[in-house]
Amino acid sequence: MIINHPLLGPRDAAEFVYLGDASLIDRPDPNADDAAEAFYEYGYLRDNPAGEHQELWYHEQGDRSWLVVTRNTVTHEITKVEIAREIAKSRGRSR
Amino acid sequence: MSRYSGIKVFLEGLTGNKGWKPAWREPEPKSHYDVIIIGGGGHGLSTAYYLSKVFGVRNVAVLEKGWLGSGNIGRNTTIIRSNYMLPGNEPFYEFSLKLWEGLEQDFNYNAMVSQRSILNLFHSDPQRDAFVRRANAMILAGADAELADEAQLRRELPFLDFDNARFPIKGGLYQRRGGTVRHDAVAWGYARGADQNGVDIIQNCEVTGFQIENGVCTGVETTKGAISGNKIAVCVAGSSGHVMAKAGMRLPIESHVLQAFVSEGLKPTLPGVITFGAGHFYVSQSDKGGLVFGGDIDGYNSYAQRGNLPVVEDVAEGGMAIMPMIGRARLLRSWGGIMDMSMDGSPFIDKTHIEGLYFNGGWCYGGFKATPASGYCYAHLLAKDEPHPVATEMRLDRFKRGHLIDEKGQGNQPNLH
Amino acid sequence: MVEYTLQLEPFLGGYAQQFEHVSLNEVDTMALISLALPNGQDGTAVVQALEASDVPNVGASCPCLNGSGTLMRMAQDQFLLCVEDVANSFEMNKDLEQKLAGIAYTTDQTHVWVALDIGGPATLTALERICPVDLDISAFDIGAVARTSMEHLGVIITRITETNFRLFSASSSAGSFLHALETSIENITT
Amino acid sequence: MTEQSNRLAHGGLINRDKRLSFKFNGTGFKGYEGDTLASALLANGKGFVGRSFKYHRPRGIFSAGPEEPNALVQLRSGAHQEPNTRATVAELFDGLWASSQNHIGSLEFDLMSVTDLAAPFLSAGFYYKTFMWPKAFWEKVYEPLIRRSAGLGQLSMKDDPDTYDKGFLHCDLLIIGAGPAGLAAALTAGRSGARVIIADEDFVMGGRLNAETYGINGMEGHLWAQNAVAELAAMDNVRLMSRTTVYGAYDHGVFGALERKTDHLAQSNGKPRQILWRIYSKRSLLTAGATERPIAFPNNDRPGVMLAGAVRSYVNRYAVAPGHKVSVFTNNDDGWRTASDLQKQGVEVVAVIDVRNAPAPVSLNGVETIHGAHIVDTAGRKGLKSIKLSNGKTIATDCLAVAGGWNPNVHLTCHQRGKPEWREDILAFVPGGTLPAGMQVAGAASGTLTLKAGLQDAAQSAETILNDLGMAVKKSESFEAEDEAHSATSFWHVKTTGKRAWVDLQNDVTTKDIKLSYQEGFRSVEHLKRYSTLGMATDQGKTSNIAGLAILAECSGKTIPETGTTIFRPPYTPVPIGALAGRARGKDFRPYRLTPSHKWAEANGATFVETGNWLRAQWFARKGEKGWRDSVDREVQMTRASVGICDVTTLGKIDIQGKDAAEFLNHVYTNAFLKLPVGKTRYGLMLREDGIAYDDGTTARLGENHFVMTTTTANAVLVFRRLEFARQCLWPDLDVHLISTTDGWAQFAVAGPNSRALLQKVVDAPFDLSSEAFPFMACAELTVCGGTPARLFRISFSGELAYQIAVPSKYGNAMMGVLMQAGEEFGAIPYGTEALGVMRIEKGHAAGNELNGQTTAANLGLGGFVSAKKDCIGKTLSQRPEMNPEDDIRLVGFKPVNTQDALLAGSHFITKGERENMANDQGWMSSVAYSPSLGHSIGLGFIKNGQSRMGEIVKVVNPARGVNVEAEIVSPHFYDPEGGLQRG
Repeated sequence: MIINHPLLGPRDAAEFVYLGDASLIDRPDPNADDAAEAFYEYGYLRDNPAGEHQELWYHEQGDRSWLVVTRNTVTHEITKVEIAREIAKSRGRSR
Repeated sequence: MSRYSGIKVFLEGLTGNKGWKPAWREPEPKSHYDVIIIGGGGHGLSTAYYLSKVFGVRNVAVLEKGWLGSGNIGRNTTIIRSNYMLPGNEPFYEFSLKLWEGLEQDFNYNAMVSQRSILNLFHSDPQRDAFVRRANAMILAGADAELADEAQLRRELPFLDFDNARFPIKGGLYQRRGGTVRHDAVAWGYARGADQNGVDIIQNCEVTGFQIENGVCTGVETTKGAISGNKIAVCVAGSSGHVMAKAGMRLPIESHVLQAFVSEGLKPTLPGVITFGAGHFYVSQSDKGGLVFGGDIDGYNSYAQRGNLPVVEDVAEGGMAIMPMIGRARLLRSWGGIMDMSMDGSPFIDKTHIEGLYFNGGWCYGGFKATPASGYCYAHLLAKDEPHPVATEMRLDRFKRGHLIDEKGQGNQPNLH
Repeated sequence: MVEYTLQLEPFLGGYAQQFEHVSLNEVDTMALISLALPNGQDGTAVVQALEASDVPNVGASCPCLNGSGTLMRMAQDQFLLCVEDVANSFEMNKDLEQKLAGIAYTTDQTHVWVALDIGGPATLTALERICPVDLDISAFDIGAVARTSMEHLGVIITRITETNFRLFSASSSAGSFLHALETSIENITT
Repeated sequence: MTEQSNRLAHGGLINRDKRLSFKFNGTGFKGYEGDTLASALLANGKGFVGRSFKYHRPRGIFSAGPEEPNALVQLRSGAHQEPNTRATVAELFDGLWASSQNHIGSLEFDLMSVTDLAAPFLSAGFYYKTFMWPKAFWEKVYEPLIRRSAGLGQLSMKDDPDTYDKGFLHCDLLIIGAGPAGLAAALTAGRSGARVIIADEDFVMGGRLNAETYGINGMEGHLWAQNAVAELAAMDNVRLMSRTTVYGAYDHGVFGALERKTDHLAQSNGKPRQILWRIYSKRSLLTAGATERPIAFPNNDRPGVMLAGAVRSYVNRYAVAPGHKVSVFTNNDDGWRTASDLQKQGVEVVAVIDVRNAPAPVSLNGVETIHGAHIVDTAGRKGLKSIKLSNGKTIATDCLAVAGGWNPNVHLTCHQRGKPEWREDILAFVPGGTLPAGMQVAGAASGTLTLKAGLQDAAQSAETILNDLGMAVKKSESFEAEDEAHSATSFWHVKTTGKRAWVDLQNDVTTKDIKLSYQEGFRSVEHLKRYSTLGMATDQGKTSNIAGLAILAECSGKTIPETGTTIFRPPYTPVPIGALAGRARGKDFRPYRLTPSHKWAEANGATFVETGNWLRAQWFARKGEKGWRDSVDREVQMTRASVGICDVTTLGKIDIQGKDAAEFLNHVYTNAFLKLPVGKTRYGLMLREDGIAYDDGTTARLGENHFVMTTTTANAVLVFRRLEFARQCLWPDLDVHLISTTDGWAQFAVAGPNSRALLQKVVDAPFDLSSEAFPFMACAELTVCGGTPARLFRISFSGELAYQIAVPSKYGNAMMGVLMQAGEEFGAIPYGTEALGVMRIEKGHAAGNELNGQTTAANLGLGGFVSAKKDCIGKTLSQRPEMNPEDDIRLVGFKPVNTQDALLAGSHFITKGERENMANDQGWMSSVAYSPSLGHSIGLGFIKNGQSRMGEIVKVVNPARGVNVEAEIVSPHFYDPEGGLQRG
């Protein structure tokens, strides 16, 4: 597979390490009342779609950036590659 | 119904093989069944077989989207073993191995169960310690395990790379009762047996939805119309995620592709199954002569039943590192199967929170060896509404409770199991 | 009074070899300082402080410090500064820490990497055996930088001239990296 | 037999000046440069070259390409032996050595051929119905028998003596197949300046042009190809790769290709035999041509029965007459071309039998032409002698050319599970709608089966691709050629009741087997394949699949497209495992990482051990020591008595800087780091987000915004990855930056009561090492040895007064020497990983065997390190009820009741008086050592309720090793439990 890195251009996916669903960005609030349930769902339940999937890849043999890749799990077609840090910020993550 | 035997093969041979009957019927679905099993792969068919044979439930349908046996039973590396470590797993797999041992006579089909042993090599002291722990767990659970040192392996497997290996072979863990089985024949044997017991195996019938009202599942929608059932048993490992999504459920499972490989046919080369865990490579030789081998999953979510080059190369590298005599054997065919990779590497055989809807899945890449016990235990659950004693831990809610069955210690990242 | 002194030992003993159409030499003169940009910094300040011409994109480099150094952009928030002064990298790092306070965090990387120069007419033919990055001049111009992996080793590759490249790889595996390069060269020569 | 008796006097693309000697089954023969083994064998009248898989029937050369089902040989000898090599693609070289395979006794008198007599009982799937009684006989009798008779060639069982290499190529356009279509496309794209790679499996480019008598642009086809190749070779932007099979189409335009570098040479001379290329293409054009298919008829498997196109190849390209009286059996016009080509070359053609009742498309002199008939039987066990026709006529012939039509080579279009589509006009599958991304297909591969149309199709495709890529097309001359006569009929097989008609020659699948499979319910094409083994041989059904499908379709009354097709999977043709592995074997399987003091250790008697990719000193043996235990015991004792030095560089080191670095550490460690003072080091524990203990180490604060973290050796890379995830994805606004410095610092543990005195001799004044100035857990940046920068940490893994000192790694080897020199007066010794391990077990520290990914902080006795006051990764999920059961396991120490007993890691614990079974399993022993300090074996292990069972005697069972002992549960801190020494 080829991941078209937004900063570096096309690179072999073998340079990257896969983590999983991009929802892993959305770590729950540990102080919320339902934290136990929220962390269980965050840690264990997955949409696992047969189709478009947003997922986290780490460019370990590259610029060390985490990317959010939108890829079809049936065709493997990649339609979007974004910098995960920016996605995280846009989803409201801060510090 | 006719039984298979050597004499029958002889008599049919004399008369031009005209008398052989279809191995199973091709029925149209009835409107209602006591149990509807979704998925005519190995586990679905064995569930139907044991439901009808052991538990007396015969008004059963198996709905298969494609051809029977087209699940992962049709594309795996055929290994059977019970070399697990944890209490939630080992008794189950040992039960399965015992069922394998009597399977062919039980369902009157030669599935070529061949207990030619499985060997797991180790290369360091910590690895050895973990294997000793595992060997002892196996023995405590009533299974067989045997530790071999380097000298013994040099005698038995002189073709392994003992003298020039990057990671020297220090020894191995044998399970002599492990081995291989002709995978397709398992599906056919179970299908024929279940069919003879009255089970309707309906091929080319895809489930498109569940009939769920007030938290009760009463039937399924299919490409051949609606079918109602008292109990709906999902058994579609690889596709669990998107099938259960039709029932509104999210699962602790990701679907991943595992590639497998077979070489051109060769005269007898390998005695049993050899596993080089440190190098991501395992191999056995089929009765036809092909080296059947594999390694790690590709590592990304996929439903595509095909993989990519890096893992092909990684597997071959492992093979050449451990047995450089296979360099001139040629890879004939590679393929990919979709694995239900669960969050702790262990499976589920459980009721769901929806009454009447049952789930069997999460087998990772270890489902083939589990086929008999999975079917037996699922049938037990379906017939009695309580788990079989060897499958009590395979629950969907175990992560919420914090009960992990994590053989590899990799945590909630499915692609690492 | 301390009676001992320590000498620098090049990781590959100062390796230098001329093959048919390819030369391969250890470079043991470089001080390497990593510069990480604090949040909110875009690199302009660093570039000014180091007298570089402009802010190179990720995957590119530019000369700096009046031509005595090269500034390679390794990541959005990270540069690698290469200067020919291996013996004083520690002091250089301390100086830069002062000089760049507030605009970059510095880390001495001099001893993390082994560096090798490969050059000559058959260079590309040798490198295509191990380098997954497209090194065609149309895709990887002079000054381009890429971090990638070769033979299971992380490698930074940068183009010096059309047929000359500098390669950096982890110093602990310097021997294996050299072996990989030598094998590539030997495999393509007659 | 005279030399090369079947070699024609003229013609062919062989070099008659270069005569080559070779041996087949021990007999010497001659051939020419440009021959394949198959053409050379045929030139010498050797038509019978192999035995079939199941019935051991005599088989001959059937094709002239990679689709060959029959002529499989073992090429070369000794460790170079290469089973199952297709003689039809094996390039002849001087000294070639080949033998036939799959027979017991000689090829001519194969003892296994008795199976042919038993054929009625060996129908499709017969083995699933028998061999079940008595049960034990399967593994002891039946299976070994089956395994011996199955398989084809034999591996030498010796290490492959050749080397392999790999590489990466990039292009705008990859053209797969250098036949007329491929060359036309390459010329178009090459002249327009695109970066083109054109690859072909053959050793001569040109494809069918070399085997046929077509002309292009007024030139003989093969000459046109030669010119095209010459023009392309002169272009810098075009890479020509002959002997290169593009075998697999992977995602996003990546292709796998195998280049054979030395297979056509007698010896590889130390250079890689083959190269596995990963080709990254922006676009690809499949111009892989088509493969001819046979017609099944009774006893159609005899040596001498060949594909018609192959007969043309042998006559035209190799100047070999495959027979002296050749007949042709065809269902289409193309078959007739064989007869005319043969006649042109002066080979006698005795008959053309066309199943159609149609006029002859070509006129032939002196040839019996029979229309509307077919073949009902053949004779000649080891070589065709005659054929019998449906009109009752018997014709004497020694070679039958069979023309059943052509199948486009769609294989690569299916590698991403694209389904081919049926085209009724050519009665063949063509590439389907979903092609691999970026791929187009042209020429015969796309179903454009005639020459002129194929050339134009290919050139047009190249233009489309160039336009797609935004490149200007440089128009040049068009390609002029004839469109040859072409037709197809759906005559797949001769219906037969009694005799066997082979569909899959290699796996011995006959039309009857297919019908029987259907009869038994194996009606899906996948069932048919798996039950009958159709198409599963080394040729993967290249010549048999379509006929099989057609017969299945007949059985079910469906059309062929309704019946479906099985899936083509990579590789297109088989690829040696050695090539797929490349260089990665033996010591080169994975890189070595060496510690900075490796050279010193080597010179000082170290034994090394692989820990991950690192090679570490395990112990340093001295003269007179009888075994490793002697060395390790001494290293422990001398360290504890005076001072020992160990290279601990392998620990992961991560430089962490930023205004929020401390806050970041608070997120990732269970314990608090916000208030760690500058100049201090703290132990830190990390959990995975699922609450399981993950890694531990010490982190030093060098400045307000600057920390240095250490990780375990095993987890260095993984922890870095997780930290980057936390930094970029979880807390993206924290100002914190990470960089690995593992390789940058040579780090040494200096441990033992004299460690301070030793270091005092090394550090530069005025650094004060006293406990007051530099207490336990202090850290500092300083200089040593007169100005070399260094870092010093007062931390202890051994439990002794101990330090870790780090210098830039290029000084590391020298530093080891300096430390030893400075320690000489104290009797300092170097110690290895074994002594390190013994001391950490004596001290009760958890390591990899305990931090195994299955244990919690509480299990490890580290529950106190999980701060109640703050969140951290893993905290919430670590609180799940069943991760904290009442009878939870706990890490404790074990001491053998009989101190002579050795404890063994991996043992399980059973409460005294209980039976030894899984239900009573109380836990396991994770680490053991002989403690020279205590004089007996000690162990660390996890046992239920360990913390409240101190003093209890338990059974330590190890049935796998046959050793059961008793041990007392004790504190894990065997050595200096109060920790006075390390603080001293």
